[in-house]
Amino acid sequence: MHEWALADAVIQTAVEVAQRESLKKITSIKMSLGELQEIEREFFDTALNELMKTHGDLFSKTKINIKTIKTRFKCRACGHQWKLSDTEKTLDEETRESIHFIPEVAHVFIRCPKCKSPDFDIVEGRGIGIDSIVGEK
Amino acid sequence: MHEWALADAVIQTAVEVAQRESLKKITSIKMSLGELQEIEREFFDTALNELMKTHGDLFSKTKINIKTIKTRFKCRACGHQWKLSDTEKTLDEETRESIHFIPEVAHVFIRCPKCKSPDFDIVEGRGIGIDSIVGEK
Amino acid sequence: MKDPRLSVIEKRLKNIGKIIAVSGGKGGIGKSVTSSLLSLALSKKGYNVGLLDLDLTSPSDHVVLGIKDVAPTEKEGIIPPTVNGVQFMSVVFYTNENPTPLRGEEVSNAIKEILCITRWNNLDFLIIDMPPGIGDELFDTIELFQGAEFLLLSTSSKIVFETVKKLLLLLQELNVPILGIVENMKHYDNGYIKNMCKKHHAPFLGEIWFDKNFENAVGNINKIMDTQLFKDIDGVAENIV
Amino acid sequence: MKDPRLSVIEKRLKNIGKIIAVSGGKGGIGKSVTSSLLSLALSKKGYNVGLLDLDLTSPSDHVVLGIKDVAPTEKEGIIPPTVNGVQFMSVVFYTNENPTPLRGEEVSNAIKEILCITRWNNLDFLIIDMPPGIGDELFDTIELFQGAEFLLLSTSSKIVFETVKKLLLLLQELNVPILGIVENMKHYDNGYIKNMCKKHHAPFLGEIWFDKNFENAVGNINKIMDTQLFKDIDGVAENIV
Ligand SMILES: Nc1ncnc2c1ncn2[C@@H]1O[C@H](COP(=O)(O)OP(=O)(O)O)[C@@H](O)[C@H]1O
Ligand SMILES: Nc1ncnc2c1ncn2[C@@H]1O[C@H](COP(=O)(O)OP(=O)(O)O)[C@@H](O)[C@H]1O
Ligand SMILES: [Mg+2]
Ligand SMILES: [Mg+2]
Ligand SMILES: [Mg+2]
Ligand SMILES: [Mg+2]
Ligand code: NI
Ligand code: NI
Ligand SMILES: [Zn+2]
Ligand SMILES: [Zn+2]
Repeated sequence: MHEWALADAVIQTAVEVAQRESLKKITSIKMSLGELQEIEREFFDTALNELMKTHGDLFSKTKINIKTIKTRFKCRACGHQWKLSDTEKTLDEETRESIHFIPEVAHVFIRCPKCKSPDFDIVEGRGIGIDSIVGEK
Repeated sequence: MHEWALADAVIQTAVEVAQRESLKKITSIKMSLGELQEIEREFFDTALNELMKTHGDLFSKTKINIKTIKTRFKCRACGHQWKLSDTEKTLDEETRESIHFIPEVAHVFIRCPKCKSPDFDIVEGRGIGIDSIVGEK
Repeated sequence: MKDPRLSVIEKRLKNIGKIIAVSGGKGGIGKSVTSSLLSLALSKKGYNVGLLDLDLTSPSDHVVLGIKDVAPTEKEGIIPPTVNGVQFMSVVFYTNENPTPLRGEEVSNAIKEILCITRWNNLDFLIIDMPPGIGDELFDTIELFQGAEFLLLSTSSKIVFETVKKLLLLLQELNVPILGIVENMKHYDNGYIKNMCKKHHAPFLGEIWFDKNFENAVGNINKIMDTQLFKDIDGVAENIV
Repeated sequence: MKDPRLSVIEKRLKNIGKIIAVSGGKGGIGKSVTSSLLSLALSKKGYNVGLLDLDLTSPSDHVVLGIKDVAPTEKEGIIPPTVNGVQFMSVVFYTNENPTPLRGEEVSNAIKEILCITRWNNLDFLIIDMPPGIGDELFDTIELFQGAEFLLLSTSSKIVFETVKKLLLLLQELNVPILGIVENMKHYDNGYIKNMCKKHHAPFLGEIWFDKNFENAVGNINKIMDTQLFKDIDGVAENIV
């Protein structure tokens, strides 16, 4: 349910774009959700819809396009690259919940499958990214 | 004259590539030098040539291609981007010498021209980069 | 494209009166003890107080205050628990006391996430316990907590003040509001920090004596409030409100 | 493509016997004082010793040892000056005591540059003075100084040891060599750190009492060598050689 706060961030960003570019309507938001954060789509979508209603007509014809990005890690110690699904089985429910709130907590619980280092980059698929926000004047 | 240590790093990298890929000759090294570090080309070239001689035939027909990259900064506080030449006049000889040794020292002496923050990224043109090393078996 | 989290951070902080970043650039000068006890002291005076432990790789406030068996609740974000009258947020709720190895870039990312999702009560004061160093957390605090005022700690040692001074000079250069300097862990009165405050035009906010009995009170609120250390910090609180 | 600097770092360190990273995860536990005095103590015993201040945003070793008016010489890289028998390298030679604000990524870059260009003498020991935190410098030290052994400091305080413990657990998990733990700034003898060493299977390397006279000796080698603190650290040195 903390998905609401994240949806709020997206809508707030769109509102700022509208103000800066003097847009009357936001017609499209293209965004991506990183697999690592395991955002509940149902809660997230509901939150987006509720939040859009609080801005008059601005979002009355907004198309939101959300794609999911698989998570890729790269070890800084040995260079090995891997996917979340390669390490996922070792994570229990509570750990996944912690990563859900703060994805960087991954460094506490995930290790490079090759050299066991916690010193890796989350190359992609971390959290929320906005690809484009388009509107009309 | 500390250029020698940097040239050493380049040659050493080429030697490693040769070993890993079982190359008999290194035919080409393409690299770039960031403007920020102000590497003396004369010292650097001499060092490269001297160092190459210490590896038998490995570098007997190496073509080295060096391009210089202008330095670009981007402020993390306000987003402003600028070039080294925009701030350069404010740097005295001693400061430039310090940056020559450790380019990150730029954060001590350079500020964002727009918002005065030291919190900027050196987007490109920091120091030595290797673009490609090619050889034959 | 802009990080969407940055667009809501201001909104999340808008019901907060004064934000105080307890800092000093240096470690081991009592930032965590002071942040924790200052929050308590302000809360006892009747203010609504929040405490944010921003030392993500070595959070300590929960150890100082003996906070355990509580967790944030999830509601349109997360609502930090209120313990002993202080609303408390720390990464420790998600790391479970495990080592938390994070490079600066990840620290910075985690801070933005925390600020994006945390819903503070209406607060008179938010106390931020800063990590040592002049790096990611300092920049993020200056850039994300607009208007935060810095309370710097120093001990009476030259080695320590040399580092504190660097932070002070930097904050002054950047026109960041400086509440003042508190001298901590005093073993003797040599006037050094008071003089340095004059020299560098920074308010002297008070002094906290080294309290050898404090260690026995760590983790126990009732014992803490009986210590000389708490009384000294209460004196600092008086200078702030 | 690979960072070319990484290819020569091993070569630059190859004439060094033992590398000791003085650490603890926590600030203010005496890493800089211990690193500095340990270097001196080992040098007095006749060893060739180097000291590298890796706390780039708050370097302190030059303050402890009173090092000024010296600089590295430039010769096929840079050769750190030898002061009081110890070859000494610090970013302070290039920052001139100015505040040095660096995010972790830049710290990491600067460390690689320093290691790439610094030409050490043939050393029996290189002592690395680590910054606090479990971040960039720790990872870089583990990855770049292959074989470095960690000497962890802690005070007798639970707040401090909770952080030291996290670093200890992480190093043990990563199979990084641990020289042992030194208890510093002792005000009393409560056996806490000795017990923790047993519990966590780490060698106890010795103890250093809180020396209220040390502050007066800061920056003056002759005075330093007369302090109880130096004698205590000399005892630690005996346990290392
Ligand atoms: N005034 C004081 N009297 C006694 N001990 C103190 C005092 N201030 C801090 N300490 C102790 O010093 C150590 C470091 O304090 P801490 O708050 O963790 O510092 P920091 O957060 O700056 O690293 C802890 O063991 C703490 O209990
Ligand atoms: N055994 C000791 N006795 C007295 N003062 C000490 C002792 N060890 C450290 N100090 C003092 O404690 C402060 C912090 O020490 P420092 O070496 O800078 O810690 P760190 O490098 O871990 O941050 C300094 O003022 C130093 O002089
Ligand atoms: Mg969930
Ligand atoms: Mg030059
Ligand atoms: Mg602390
Ligand atoms: Mg130190
Ligand atoms: Ni949630
Ligand atoms: Ni040079
Ligand atoms: Zn790895
Ligand atoms: Zn700027």
